[in-house]
Amino acid sequence: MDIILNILVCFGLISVGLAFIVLLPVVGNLLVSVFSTVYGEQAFSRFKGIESGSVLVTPEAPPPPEPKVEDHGHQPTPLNVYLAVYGALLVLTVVTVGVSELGLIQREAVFWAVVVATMKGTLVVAWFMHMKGGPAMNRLILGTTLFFMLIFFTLTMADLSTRDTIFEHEAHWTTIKEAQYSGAKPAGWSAKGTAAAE
Amino acid sequence: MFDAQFWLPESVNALAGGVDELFIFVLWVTVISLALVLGAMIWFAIRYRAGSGGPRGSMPTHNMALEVTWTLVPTAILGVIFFWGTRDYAKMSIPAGDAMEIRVMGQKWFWNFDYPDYGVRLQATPELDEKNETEGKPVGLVVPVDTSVQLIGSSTDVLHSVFIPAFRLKKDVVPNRYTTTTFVATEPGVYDFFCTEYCGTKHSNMITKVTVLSKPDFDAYMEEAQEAAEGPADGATVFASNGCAGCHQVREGATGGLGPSLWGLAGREEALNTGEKVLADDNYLRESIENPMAKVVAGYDPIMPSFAGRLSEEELTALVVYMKQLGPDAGGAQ
Amino acid sequence: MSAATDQNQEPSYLTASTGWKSWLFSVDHKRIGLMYLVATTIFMIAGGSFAGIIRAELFTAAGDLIDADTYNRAFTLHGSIMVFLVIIPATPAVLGNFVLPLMLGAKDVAFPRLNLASFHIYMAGATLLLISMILGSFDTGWTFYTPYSSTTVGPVAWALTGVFILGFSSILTGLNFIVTIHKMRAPGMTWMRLPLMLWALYATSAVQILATPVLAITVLLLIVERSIGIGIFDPTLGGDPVLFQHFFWFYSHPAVYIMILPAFGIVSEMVAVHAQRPIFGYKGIAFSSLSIAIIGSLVWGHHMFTSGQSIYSSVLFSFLTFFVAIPTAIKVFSWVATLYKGHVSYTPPMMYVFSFLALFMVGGLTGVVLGALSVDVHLHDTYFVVAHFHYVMMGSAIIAYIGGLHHWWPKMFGRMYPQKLANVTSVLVFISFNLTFLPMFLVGSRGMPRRYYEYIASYQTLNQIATVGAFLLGASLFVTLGYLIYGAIWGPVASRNPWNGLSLEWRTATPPIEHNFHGQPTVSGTPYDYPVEPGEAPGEAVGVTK
Amino acid sequence: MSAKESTEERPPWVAHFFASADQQRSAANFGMWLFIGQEVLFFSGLFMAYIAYRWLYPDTWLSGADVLNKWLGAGNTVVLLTSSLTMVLAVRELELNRIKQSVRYLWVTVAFGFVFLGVKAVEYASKFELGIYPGAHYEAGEVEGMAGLFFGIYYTLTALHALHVIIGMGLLAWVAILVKKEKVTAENNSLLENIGLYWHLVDLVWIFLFPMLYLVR
Repeated sequence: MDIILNILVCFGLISVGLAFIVLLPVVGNLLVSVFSTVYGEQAFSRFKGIESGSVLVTPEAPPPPEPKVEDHGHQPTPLNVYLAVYGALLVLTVVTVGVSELGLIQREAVFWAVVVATMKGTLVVAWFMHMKGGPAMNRLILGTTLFFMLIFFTLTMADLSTRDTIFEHEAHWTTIKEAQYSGAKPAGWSAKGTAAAE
Repeated sequence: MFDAQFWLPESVNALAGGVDELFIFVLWVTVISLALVLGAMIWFAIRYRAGSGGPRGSMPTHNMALEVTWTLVPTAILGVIFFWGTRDYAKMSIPAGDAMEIRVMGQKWFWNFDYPDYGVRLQATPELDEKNETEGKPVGLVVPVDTSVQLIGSSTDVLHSVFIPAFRLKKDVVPNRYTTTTFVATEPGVYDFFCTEYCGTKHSNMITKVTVLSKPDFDAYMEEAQEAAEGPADGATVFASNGCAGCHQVREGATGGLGPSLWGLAGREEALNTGEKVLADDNYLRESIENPMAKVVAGYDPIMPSFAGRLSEEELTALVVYMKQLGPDAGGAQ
Repeated sequence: MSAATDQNQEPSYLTASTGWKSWLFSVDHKRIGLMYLVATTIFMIAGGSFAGIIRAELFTAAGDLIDADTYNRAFTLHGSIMVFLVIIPATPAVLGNFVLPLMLGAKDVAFPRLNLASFHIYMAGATLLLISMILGSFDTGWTFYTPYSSTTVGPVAWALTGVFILGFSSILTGLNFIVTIHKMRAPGMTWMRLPLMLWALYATSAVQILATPVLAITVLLLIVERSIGIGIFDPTLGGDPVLFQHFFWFYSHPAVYIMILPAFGIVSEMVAVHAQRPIFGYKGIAFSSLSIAIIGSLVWGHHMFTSGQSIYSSVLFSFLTFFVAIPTAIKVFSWVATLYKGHVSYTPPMMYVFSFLALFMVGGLTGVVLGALSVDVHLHDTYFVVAHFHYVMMGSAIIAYIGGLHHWWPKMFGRMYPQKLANVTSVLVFISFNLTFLPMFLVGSRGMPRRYYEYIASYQTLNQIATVGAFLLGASLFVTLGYLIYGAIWGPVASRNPWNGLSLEWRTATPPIEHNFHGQPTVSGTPYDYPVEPGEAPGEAVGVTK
Repeated sequence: MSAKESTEERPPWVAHFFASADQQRSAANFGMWLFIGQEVLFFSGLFMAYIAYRWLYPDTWLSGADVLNKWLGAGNTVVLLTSSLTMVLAVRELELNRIKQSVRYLWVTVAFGFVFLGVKAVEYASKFELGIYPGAHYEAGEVEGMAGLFFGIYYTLTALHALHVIIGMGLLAWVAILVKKEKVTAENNSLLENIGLYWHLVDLVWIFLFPMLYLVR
């Protein structure tokens, strides 16, 4: 029974998130119509662009033709900001090498390595790649890319990691393990120090 | 038109009860929604065609109640189909504790069935199936009726797939690990057994049968198979049961086939694709069986799988002896 | 070509400059669209002929027309050509390239040179695939499943490099479209006033950019696997073939949405224009395009239910698969609701909309059957699946693409094709399509596996009906091609706005001038503001101001 | 081209179909970020292979990581970080219209690229002597388990990254010449900015690649 139980627990999280994405059109409509009744017809005119038949009466002049013009005069970031970021990156590199020297057990080593690498990554992206001052759209692009990458990792690992939960022999390298017990060695397997000797 | 017999072969697997009902349920869902949607489409298209006098009035562009209903109703139906499918899938794929284990090994273009409880190996090459059929012996995978059977599949070279339509059962066999399916046959009889994962040239010939026998017949056949296993291995059956005939011709003057013809090979000079010539003596025959890539005959692709570790020493010598008899001077064994 | 000129005597883009150099190196998005049209049509004829060979072979139960190897090569090439060369570039590259800047009121796409580069990359990838055909072609199936694809003999590496390069062409097109839609909309065209064709192309481009790189890395790993043997997918070296299937389907399922989303865009456009009525549920259709793009990349596991994937992940993928069906249902219901109280005219594009709705309903709902776990175990890799994806890919994407061609043909060439003949042929295409693929549902559920060139005799009659239907379908498609070409060259000169559409592309001359608009058109309303009674002046929503 | 009159005088390098210089620059920047997103997903395939086989063969990954020379890897990280710095300074110098310094920084970045490739070559050479080849050709004995697979992923990941470094260096040299010839100026610097983004992406991939292959115990 616990198999079915923790399948359902795992779905709870995903389904709430996905339900919002799927019902976005309906939820969007609902919110807009509710709010527009409360705040008066024109409050959400920008969103409610479509009304059948009635030409949209926009109180102010038609939106300015030029898209929002970024300010011209943004002066390049000062030199010491870059040097500070560079210094931080070097320090973090030393930290990550140091952490690996501590000989933590595997799970923590992976965790700390990923944490430090992400910090270095955000530093480079925010300052060196001018994500900080740039348009919000860039953040959305990087966000969706990372979202898709995580989807790829998590769902594939969902398969790989749960293969032998029900049948022990469905684990990945069973045939290789069995071949190894019976003496025959699969092509790729190299026993320590002996392969070269043979 | 809308009953399971028309769409699906009769179901003989006790575990796959819900499959036919779910298939028919979704078939009805399809037919009803098709009727509704296409009916509405055709009716609107005719009633409101350009120039027709139909009453028009204001054209609604969105209607909250309608949009919410036609989002929630499909969600509900799909939820029902999902849970129904998952419940049946769990029932179909998790074997009972005491299930009888049969190891299915897929190989390029035929199947091997090992019965660890009886120490018997049945091979299902097209040649052996014909021989068994003519002799009235059960063909291919032999299973007892009304006993829970667990198939543990593995493959030796590429992906294959065990598909028995009558049992509603399908599972790929993968080279690097074992995959498991289970069934409980309810009706004695002979059912089709296909390979459904593309595996090369003879993918469509990699088919055999599943013979469901009553318990006493099954036990009798098992004893008979055990005696045959102890008897001296005779080269011809080893040749037939390991699928060699799938690629090599053995009759005089027969050409074609993916591998070179073996007629009159023993004692002859063979030209290799590296250009040199080699005498086809016992060592060459043995080596070509164990490690075919070492010496590839000119004009043939290097696709022969290696039989190292799969043929016992006794079977290997029997095979070499058999091949040496394939020639005009040695009386040509049959 | 007739020198249809604009009122202030500017030559149309067809006659602006002549000579093959001006075509091959032109950065005008309309010319690139036409070049894609010619290329995809030729490849469709090639892919279709392989389909003809397969169907002819399957006419009889015994494999007697061609031997197993040729058959395996025929279905592999049919699959690869149709997927990589025809249906993925078809709507986005041909209709998208031609129509997107016109609908946005822009002069050209954001990066025209990049647009031309992606066309030449597409041709380079196509030639590599054809070279692999000449070198004795490969027989791995369009899915290249390892370990068969990494161990078989044959020019697989050529084909894989071809697919690798084709991936880049589709990424660059997607990138171009997203930047154009974001940055180059006509003043006043807010996101809520974007025609639905552009919403669909926007969602398709997002999927192209986010899914195709994984195909590139998969194909690269397979090439390296075949050459150096790094063992990632090779079981003898410890690799896992099922991991390859995860890699491959992570791209290929979103690729299925790259194929169908533009078809949704075309149908939304054609339903509104030919019913002369504002689209029903604009926001519903627009956001469901985005939802499909997002959820489309969560569900690839339903291709691998029986492939040795763990039971957990099969249940998880089956659960996610049912989420994709909901936005699609919203779209279909909204289209049918758009016909309500409209002025439906039975023009050829509208006939294709009717057949699209019918075929897509069948295709979509058989997808639901395949999404349910227990039934998929029986139906996976049988002809039921073949029928399902042909209904969705051929029946919906290609039929909508042909409908889109009929819709924008007068704008492309300035001449109208014979409409009566077009109506008749569209019915013929619909009937022959059903004749070909309905028997496949039946033969598949009765257990006939996929990719068999020899099958047991009991399936023979149904396969014979399918073969007859297939050749009928081929013939009717040739008739369509014939009258479209005839119409483009000798047809009567088309008016500026034959279907009385309201979106910006109908404001240009027919065929449009080199840089589309004279002034910068502004938009102050939705492109679907049709009057209640036909004949009244359409809403002043769309005006071209200097 | 028909005369295109517009409010302010149009700089010559703005393409006819863009309404203004700002639109062209934001379009170029936006397009480049989409390309960066696509590159990230390209490398995500290899990281996926790394994670999958680390889950399946944990012991091989540990013994395999021992063989890799950690200090050369750390050296390479520092080299790439510095090259990122000089890249950013080059972009900054051009904005301040100091062409000479900007070109100097660009050639310094290219030099760092060569240093990186040099260190990579040293690493590969030391491995080839030990007989560590990818996949089936693996002969060296000292790593137990599926070593061929580990080194297969190692070589593919690092070689693909090195290829991207080479492409980056080619682009940098090309843009350095353009800046020198004033084709790329302070206003029209989106080309330099985009190449800068590409170089930072290459550095970003190495930042994640270094700890995963070399350090993780």
